[in-house]
Amino acid sequence: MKSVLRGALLGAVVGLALGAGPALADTVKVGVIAPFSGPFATVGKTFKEAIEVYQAQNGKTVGGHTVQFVYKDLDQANPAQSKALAQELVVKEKVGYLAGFFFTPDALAVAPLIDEANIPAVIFNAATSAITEKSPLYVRTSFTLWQATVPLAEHVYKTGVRKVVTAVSDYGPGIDGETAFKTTFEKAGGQVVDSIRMPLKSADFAPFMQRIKDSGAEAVYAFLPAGPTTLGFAKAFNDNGLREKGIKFVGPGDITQEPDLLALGDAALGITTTFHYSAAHDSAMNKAFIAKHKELFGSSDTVTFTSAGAYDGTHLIYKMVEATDGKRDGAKAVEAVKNLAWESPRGPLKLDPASRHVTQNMYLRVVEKVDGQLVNKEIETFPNQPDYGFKGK
Amino acid sequence: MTAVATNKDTGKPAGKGAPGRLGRAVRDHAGVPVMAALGLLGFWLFPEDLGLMTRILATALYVLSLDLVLGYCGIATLGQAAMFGTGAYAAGIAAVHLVSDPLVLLAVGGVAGGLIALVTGALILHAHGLTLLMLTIAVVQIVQEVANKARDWTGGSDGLSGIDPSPVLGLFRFDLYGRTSYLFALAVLLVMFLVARRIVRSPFGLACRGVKEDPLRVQALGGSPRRYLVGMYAIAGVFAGVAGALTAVSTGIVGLDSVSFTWSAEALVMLVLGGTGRLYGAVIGTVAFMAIHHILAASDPFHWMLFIGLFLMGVVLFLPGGIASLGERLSGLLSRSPSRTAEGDRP
Amino acid sequence: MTPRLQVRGLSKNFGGLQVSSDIDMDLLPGDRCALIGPNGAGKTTFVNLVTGVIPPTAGTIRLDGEDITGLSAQARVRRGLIRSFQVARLFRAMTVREHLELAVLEREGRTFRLFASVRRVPGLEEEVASVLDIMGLEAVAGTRVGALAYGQQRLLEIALALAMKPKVLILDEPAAGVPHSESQRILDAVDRLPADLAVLMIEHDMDLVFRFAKKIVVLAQGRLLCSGTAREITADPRVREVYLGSRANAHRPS
Amino acid sequence: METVFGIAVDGVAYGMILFIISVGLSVTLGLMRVVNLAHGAFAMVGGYIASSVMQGAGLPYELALVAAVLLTVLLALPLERLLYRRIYGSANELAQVLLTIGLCFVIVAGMNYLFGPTLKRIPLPDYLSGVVMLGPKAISAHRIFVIGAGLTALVGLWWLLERTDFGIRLRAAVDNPGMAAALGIRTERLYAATFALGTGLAAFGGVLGSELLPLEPYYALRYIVLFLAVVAVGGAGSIFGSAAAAVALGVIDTAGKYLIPNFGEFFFYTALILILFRWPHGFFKRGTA
Repeated sequence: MKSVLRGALLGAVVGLALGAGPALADTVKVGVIAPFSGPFATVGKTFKEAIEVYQAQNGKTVGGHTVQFVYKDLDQANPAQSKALAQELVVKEKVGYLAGFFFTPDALAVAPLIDEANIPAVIFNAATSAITEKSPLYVRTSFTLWQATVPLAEHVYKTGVRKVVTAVSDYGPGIDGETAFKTTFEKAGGQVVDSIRMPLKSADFAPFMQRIKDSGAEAVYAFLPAGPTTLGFAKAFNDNGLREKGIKFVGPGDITQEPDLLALGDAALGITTTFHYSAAHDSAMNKAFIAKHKELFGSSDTVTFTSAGAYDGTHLIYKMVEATDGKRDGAKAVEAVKNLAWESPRGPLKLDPASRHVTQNMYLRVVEKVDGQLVNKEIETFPNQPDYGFKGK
Repeated sequence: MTAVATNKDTGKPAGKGAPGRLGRAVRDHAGVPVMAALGLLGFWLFPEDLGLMTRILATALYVLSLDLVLGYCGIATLGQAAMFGTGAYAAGIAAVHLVSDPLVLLAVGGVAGGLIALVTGALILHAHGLTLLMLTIAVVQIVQEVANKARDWTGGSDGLSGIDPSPVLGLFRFDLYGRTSYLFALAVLLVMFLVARRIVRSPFGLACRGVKEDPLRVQALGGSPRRYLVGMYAIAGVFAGVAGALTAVSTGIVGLDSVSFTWSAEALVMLVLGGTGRLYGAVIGTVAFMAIHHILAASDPFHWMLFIGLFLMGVVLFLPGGIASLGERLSGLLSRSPSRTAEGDRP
Repeated sequence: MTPRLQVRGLSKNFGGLQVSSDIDMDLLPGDRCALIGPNGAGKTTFVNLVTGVIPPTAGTIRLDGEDITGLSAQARVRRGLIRSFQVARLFRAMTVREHLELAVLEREGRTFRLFASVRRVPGLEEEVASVLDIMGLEAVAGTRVGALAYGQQRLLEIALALAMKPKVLILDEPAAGVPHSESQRILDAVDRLPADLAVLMIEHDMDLVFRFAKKIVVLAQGRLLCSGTAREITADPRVREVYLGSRANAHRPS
Repeated sequence: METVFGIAVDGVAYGMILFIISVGLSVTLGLMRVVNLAHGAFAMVGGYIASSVMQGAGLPYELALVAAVLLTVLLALPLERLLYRRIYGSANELAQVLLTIGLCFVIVAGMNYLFGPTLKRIPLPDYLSGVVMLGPKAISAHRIFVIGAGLTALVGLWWLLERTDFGIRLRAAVDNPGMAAALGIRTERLYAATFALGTGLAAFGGVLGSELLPLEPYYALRYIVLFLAVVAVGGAGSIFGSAAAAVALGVIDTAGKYLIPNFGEFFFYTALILILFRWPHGFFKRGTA
């Protein structure tokens, strides 16, 4: 009895803590679901900082409506929790937009919910092509593995490489990358001599390196989730003499994301990637973005592709709020932006009306040391790349 | 790995004419109605938090399943998510390809969870201690890898989506506000709780508690400890499977996280926080853990780990029976009946 | 009359060591027999061989005429060959009543009933009550064993054995660790065991042995030395030799 | 043949790294019967200390390694006094698991707060950062160094536990605490010393292994299953067992990943299950150090 009573008390406390905060008049709320704790906490941080930079540059109101962001922590891929959080945001916080989503399953989980509530979900990261097919209310400002990989594969072929081995982490995005590379490269006339899918939890990459070596490939296309695994892979690549053998190391740009470059150290030198954003991108808008970021947060070391996704996502949300005059009508909001083209820190962007995914420039980059600091140096641009992985309905 | 909790659900009233028999009987039978009342009160008080609260209820059922193995059999496992996830995926796959009735889906999940527990339990339950712990971990890792590889069926790391259950009993649609989900989950939890209580008070439950204390002695009584362990492991698998199916039905998606080592470990943490070997300890632990997580994560996610870490250490050092034992200690202090403290006391 | 327990030529070697050799023994219904011998005589090995904990090297064991030599320990228990433990092996967190319920349920093979309440198993409460009554444990029926006095734990050991309706009961030092003043209570309890039961008691305490046993078997160095009534045994020079030679050992608590 | 040689070299190298990090856990678990899930956290703390004294104070690698071991032990000893001492004994396993996992969470949160969530490096000195050719097989100099350090630790521990007064008293205290106390052995000190040994080994492994298991705040939780696997297979408390288990698991993992990379995880865990079926108490039972 007593213990049950305690439960009730606890419940009451929980309720009070949760129920506080009356809705402000004429405020459009945006619920952001992202990892703010756990191993991927930096992602949430980059989202939040980019949003704040955007608001500092463009004001917190649009068309007379205040845009307020509400953050919810989802530390790992956990679709059930994602759904529960989204439900809370919609029902309790009465948000007009959902945003964020680092992992694909977390984004997929809210599809039925946004359909029913008729609110748009702006995906800042989750990069599996198929997501936007699941609901007409998804809009995505990041990239897909297909988008980054197709130009890379074509480029690799052009440099004269004919034999490539793919090595990807054994999960959705990795398999997307593998398929995209294989399809494109073989269409161009090259040969993928071995496709290795590495368990996500691998700590030692030496055996994969041996396999890559034995395959006789001239280059390896690799994709792993950013963080310790990429670091381990890059180190193993050097330690096992693959670099000395002259094997090229290429992949989508996640593997050399800016926050990890410091730890990767010289092991990362010479890795060739294609990606939509580099903090070192040379444009006035990017410089302004970086400068503002430095001003607000003291450092811009963590600015990376997730920052760009959130920054442009915020832009889209502002546009949608403007178009619907702050009213809650997801279908109308998406309709209003689905042909939108705009300039972003990463370059020119345009939404593709069918996939509601950004068509954007892909940049070929090489990791180099500039002023003693490792950066992703852009050396070539592949303009206006669509999401090649979108199959449509 | 046993022996944290010393208080046991005795499963029957103490000796005839013992003082407080009436009080105990009242407490005995009031537990479930009180839980139901609190559940409904929550529904009425926090109509906007039903999504989270539904998750808490489903998780409570999952943690309850762990209590059946750990609290009543003394099996230390870090692989309970194998059963939860199997149930969730089985229900999810059935929902996508075969049926959509939520009750049928729960049954599918329960059967799947029970079967995997029966098979793996029969294989590994001869071991003890660290070896058993490692075996349970290995099982959950293998199940997760199977789920990851069978992308055509499970969606792999993208998760299994498209689960769209039909209205409960053909009457109540799963709505946006989560009202149906919540009440459905509450009803399932209460029914399963009653079933679990029935089982732990049955002859079988009594035998399992004997095995937990001393398997060799049970053997000397003519019993077969291994059969009890495997039996209870399979029953707990059914419970975990139903919990997984309930999560799948109420959220409409199943992810690889539901068969992870982490999810197994979290269940253990929640259970021990609440108190093992009591059943309702599992419910209390889950509610406390998830509610606190929600509050802290909303204010500052970085503090969550620090807090839960300190909380865990505090419980181990100062409240070895878990939160649930707090009530028992208080009632022990209030009514200092000497015989009571010695008996299996149920609050 | 068929002996309840018939042991013939029972032997056990550990490596080269002969720990039991060629032991014969008959227990008839109603027998009250004591097995004595100095430390290291092989009493524990003998009990373990008979109860099936370890397999014999040679010999046969029959229970009510049936050869049980090849059966597992559990199977022997289910046929009614029951032992109590020298050091109380009880479930500390369970009550006295629960112990007896479990014993009865095991005996009747009802433990796989998942949805029946222990309370409502027909006849269970009566049977448990009668065992409690015989052993004088009613007052502590609801007490957890961890909180029980040691002497009462020993009584519960015997009660458990009784609840299993044994044909042959082996009491392994039932009074070990119990103060001499209380051992009478244990003996009283043993006296109340069913008359047709064959009881074999392994005991060091000679007082207890003489009060209890009609027949005494002496074991020394793994061999049957002699057997007979209390008077015959005390008069036997071989026993005196074995015992007086190691008198100090015989009374050391084990 | 070259392939087999390659697998063997990589597997043994990986195994030795696993050994170095896990052996401390085997010592605390086997000799003190403490399931110390915070073992990885101590390894991580060692790594962070090495990283910060190298980059902050400019210490060379070797000194940073020593500093990391000493400082970690210094930080851990008060914890032994305040926390671990209350949970010694095998009756407390669940309490041990909970307390140490709680401690682990606190350390993770602390490291996250102090050093941030990004990866931290322990820069290698030049002589360790190159590649050495073993016949046709390239292997990093650092791994060879780690193998050497592992072998040194193996021999050193064997000597310490089997041949010194400390080892004899420790084993006596473990086998029969009451008797040891009666003989005037001060078990409390002995346990504190053993705990210090365990955490010191953890820190040692954390620093040396950081090339393979990179430092970040979740290190403490991420690899705990791996460490437990080594101890379970080796037999808790057995030094040679841990070494054999680590090398066996290293070779199995390497072979699995090389031969059937797409099913590497299955291979590893299935092998683990089979090994534990065959040797349910590990390769070596405790006692044979």
